[in-house]
Amino acid sequence: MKRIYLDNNATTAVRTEVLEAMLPFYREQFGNPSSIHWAGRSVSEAVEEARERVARLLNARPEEIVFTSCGSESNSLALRGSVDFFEARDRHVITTAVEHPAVLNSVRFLEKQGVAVTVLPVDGDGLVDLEQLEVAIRPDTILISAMWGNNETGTLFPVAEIGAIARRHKIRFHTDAVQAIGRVPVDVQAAEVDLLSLSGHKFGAPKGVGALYVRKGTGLTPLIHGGHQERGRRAGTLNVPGIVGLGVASELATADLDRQVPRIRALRDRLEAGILSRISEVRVNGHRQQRLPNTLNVSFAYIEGEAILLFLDMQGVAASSGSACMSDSFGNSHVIDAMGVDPMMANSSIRFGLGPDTDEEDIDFVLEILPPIIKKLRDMSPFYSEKAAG
Amino acid sequence: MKRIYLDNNATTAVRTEVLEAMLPFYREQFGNPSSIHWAGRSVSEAVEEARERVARLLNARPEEIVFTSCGSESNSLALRGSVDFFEARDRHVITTAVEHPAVLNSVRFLEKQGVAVTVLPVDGDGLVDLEQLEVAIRPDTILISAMWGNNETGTLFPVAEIGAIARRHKIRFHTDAVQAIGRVPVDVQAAEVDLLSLSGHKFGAPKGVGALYVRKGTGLTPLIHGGHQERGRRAGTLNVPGIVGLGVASELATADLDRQVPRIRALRDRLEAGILSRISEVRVNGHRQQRLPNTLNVSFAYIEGEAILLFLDMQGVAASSGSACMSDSFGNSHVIDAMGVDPMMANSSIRFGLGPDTDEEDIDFVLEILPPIIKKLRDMSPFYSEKAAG
Amino acid sequence: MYSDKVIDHFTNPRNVGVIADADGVGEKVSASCGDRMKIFLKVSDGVIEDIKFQTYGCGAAIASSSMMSELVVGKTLEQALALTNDDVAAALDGLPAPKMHCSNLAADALHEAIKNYQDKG
Amino acid sequence: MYSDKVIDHFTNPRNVGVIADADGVGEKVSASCGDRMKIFLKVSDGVIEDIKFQTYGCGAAIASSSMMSELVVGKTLEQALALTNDDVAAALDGLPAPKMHCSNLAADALHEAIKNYQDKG
Ligand SMILES: Cc1ncc(COP(=O)(O)O)c(C=O)c1O
Ligand SMILES: Cc1ncc(COP(=O)(O)O)c(C=O)c1O
Repeated sequence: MKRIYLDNNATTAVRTEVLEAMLPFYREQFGNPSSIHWAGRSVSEAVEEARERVARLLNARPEEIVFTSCGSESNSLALRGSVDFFEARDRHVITTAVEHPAVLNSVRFLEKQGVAVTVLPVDGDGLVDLEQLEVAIRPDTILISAMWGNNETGTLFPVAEIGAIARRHKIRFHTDAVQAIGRVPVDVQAAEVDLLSLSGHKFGAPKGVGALYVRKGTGLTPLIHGGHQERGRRAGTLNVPGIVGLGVASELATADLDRQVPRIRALRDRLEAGILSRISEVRVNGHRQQRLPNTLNVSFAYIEGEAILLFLDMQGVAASSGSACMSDSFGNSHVIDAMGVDPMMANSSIRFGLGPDTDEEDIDFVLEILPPIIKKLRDMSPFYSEKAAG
Repeated sequence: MKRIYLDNNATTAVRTEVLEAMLPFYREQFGNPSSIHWAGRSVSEAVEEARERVARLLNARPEEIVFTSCGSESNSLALRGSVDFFEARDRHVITTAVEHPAVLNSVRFLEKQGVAVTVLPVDGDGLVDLEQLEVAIRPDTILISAMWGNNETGTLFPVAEIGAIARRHKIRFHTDAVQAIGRVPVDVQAAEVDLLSLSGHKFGAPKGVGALYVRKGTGLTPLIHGGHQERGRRAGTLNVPGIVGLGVASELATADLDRQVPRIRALRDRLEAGILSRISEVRVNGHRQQRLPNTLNVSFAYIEGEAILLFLDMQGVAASSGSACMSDSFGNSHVIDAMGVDPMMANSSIRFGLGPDTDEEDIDFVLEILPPIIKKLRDMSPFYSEKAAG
Repeated sequence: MYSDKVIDHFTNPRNVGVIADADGVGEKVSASCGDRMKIFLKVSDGVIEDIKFQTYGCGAAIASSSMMSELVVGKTLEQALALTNDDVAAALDGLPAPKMHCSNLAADALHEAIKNYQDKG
Repeated sequence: MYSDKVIDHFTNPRNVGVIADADGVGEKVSASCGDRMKIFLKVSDGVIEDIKFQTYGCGAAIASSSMMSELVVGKTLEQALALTNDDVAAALDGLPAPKMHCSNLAADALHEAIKNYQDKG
């Protein structure tokens, strides 16, 4: 059976070039980059080269890059590290209802610790209202956290406008760009971002490495205490192979914006148009234009998402569902809920996440197998037969 | 030039078997273990197998293992996660003066947040006084954190006795076993440990993966918030290759205790005896018997450690120094200081950390080159010539 | 995640459909995840002669509906009333823990249908 | 980490030793890391004819002592007094940042020795 991987928002395969660059750092150049002897020195050079590459991807400076272990750590560090940094004063944090759980659960934790929190709602396309954002700002607001691209629907926030508002009010701005990297241009200067999270495994680097961009002058209390690594912002022996891989993936990501993304976008549009034309009572979730080019989130009335997912899986197609009780990476979709989608539609949402390996044949195969799957499940659904009956 | 790596307490090379086991998880089995489709399922099985292996190493249960990114994260999670868990009450934490900075700096941070802290002193061998520990316990003590084996001197704490005291007083006991794993038997039941930190790269697994043992029933607030991974104790997409590697390294570590450790201990003793017989005015730092079998920390009067290190490095020998201003992994030695060693002696301490690749030839080479290095530096030292003058 | 039996019953569910002139109809909705099962019975001489179901829900919900229908067809109402959700899960070689409480409703829905039949009685 | 020049001066330090009948002796101890330099001078007609040093310290401390001694031998006291710690570091093609303030004391120690010579005057 041919296997078709359409879950690139959950994770991606490590790229060949990335893995090749990493391999020497496991057994040959295995030293601790903090060591001053031969075994440490060349390793520390490789780490600094990777730091420059990640910085270049974001239009940042190398010393503004803090390596972490994943996107969730970057988000947790940005939020908690900011709140702890301002410990001496009243603190109010603004975020949105569609953030990743790493942001939302950090915020909920901080709220229990006495931090004031505003969670902005979104509209039916998953967008925040910038006027509402302005109104939410208070004298004690220390941080706005709003994501670059949504992991479930692909909706893109107007980060540059949010950044401008934050700058005007002299509030620090954090954005979770975990899904945006390699899919849309990400420039911390243009968007006036102070803190930006990214995660390697979402764009061809391995699992276990991420980064937080920290604009020069942005104070941050560490989450992980210990040695002086990362200029005191994140302790722990550096994950050298992972960091080297992140550097290479960052370079590839920039190149991909021209080379791969237009092709992927065309395939995603073909999938979307094909589903809409072949299957009735379908809803595309997320903003139709301002959206990650690789992502399609679609709901099929009367049936449940996990069941669709399982039938796709049996035919070799890996996708993701907003309703699978056991699927951590997606969870019960607070995102679709926040968009005001009818709960039954929300329960049937399927996310297709295309990647550099996706081709036309894959898309056409999905378009071939999906209509009978939907029909089979609808034929089983009490809601569908009741609706047909009148 | 032959390169001799005697800095295995700073980091170790990834073992061949470990790297081989990891490789399929970068590009073939690259799925997210949280996904329910084919790409996630086999990966999640591999993660659970690794969890069982790590649990076996510690005589723990698989569900008691939380994967982290490094030893510093494990320590930070153990300390901060415990303190946050008991947020509703007065909290007092006991630790020792010779802990790793990941513990000491976490404790200092918590102290600033209003947590009461007792840092127990150590004696000239680096051991704590158990009576002093008992006296330090207060009604509001929630945690004792005392390391298994010291990273600078190798001194082993009597963890089972500390564990028994903690248990008797119903206080949770955390131990940093980062240096102990694979070098001495580590059994969480025998030592009555509630929380135990380990770090992969110290025993043949890669950098970027660690674990925290959390005894069943030991509540912990996460440091990294987000999805439901690791039963809600640590969010973030799992570092699958790293975790698989940690599993294999854990198995090898158990086997090594019989197979490798006696040989390494004999080589360490040969190095120690050779230095003591060839060089005058030398002090071995740490307890001579209760010590990690691979570690030798030795001070050479009148000269400074980094200079010794550089001369060793030029001849291909990688070791570590307690005084190198720039060497994060070792730092200005608070450990040797805490043992009451004369500052100048403390400044000249060199740590040799032997590993499975060390052989007799390596040791004999060091014993050959070290006396002339010490002589050359002493001949340059004003302290030495003043002492010679009387 | 799912046993082979679950996959089999999910892929080829037995007894899907409606019985237009059913003797008993029952349904059950899961409070936690919204899964919904509707059961149609044909009863003769106290024996379940025919059973059909409609299910809205995940793989576990569909498989347990199908398995339940196979377990009770040809059985007396008494035997059917003795069937528990756990029996259905066991017959499927188990269900993943998070599914036990949200999708494992088939026996409850069956009992509703029997009750409906008996109430008419 | 260290430049080739630092490594060279550290490995083969010039002018190590004492001058028994020195005209001037000076020393400097780093408050931050305990590094210590002791300088011995032979002066004739206002010119540094000979210089020797003893140093307790790290690679940077030893290399900067050695480099300083090379820079000032044969120079006038005036020229030697104009030499700064930064000049020594620059002549070594730079020193790592954390070393600049703890081990880069050679010019200071030299000035102490000159002062000692002049005080004897
Ligand atoms: C005793 C001890 N604890 C904790 C750590 C921190 O481990 P890591 O560098 O993996 O964060 C180390 C290593 O430096 C150590 O030796
Ligand atoms: C938008 C977003 N933020 C954060 C994360 C967390 O990243 P990681 O799984 O690497 O911790 C993810 C991925 O799940 C994501 O999609």
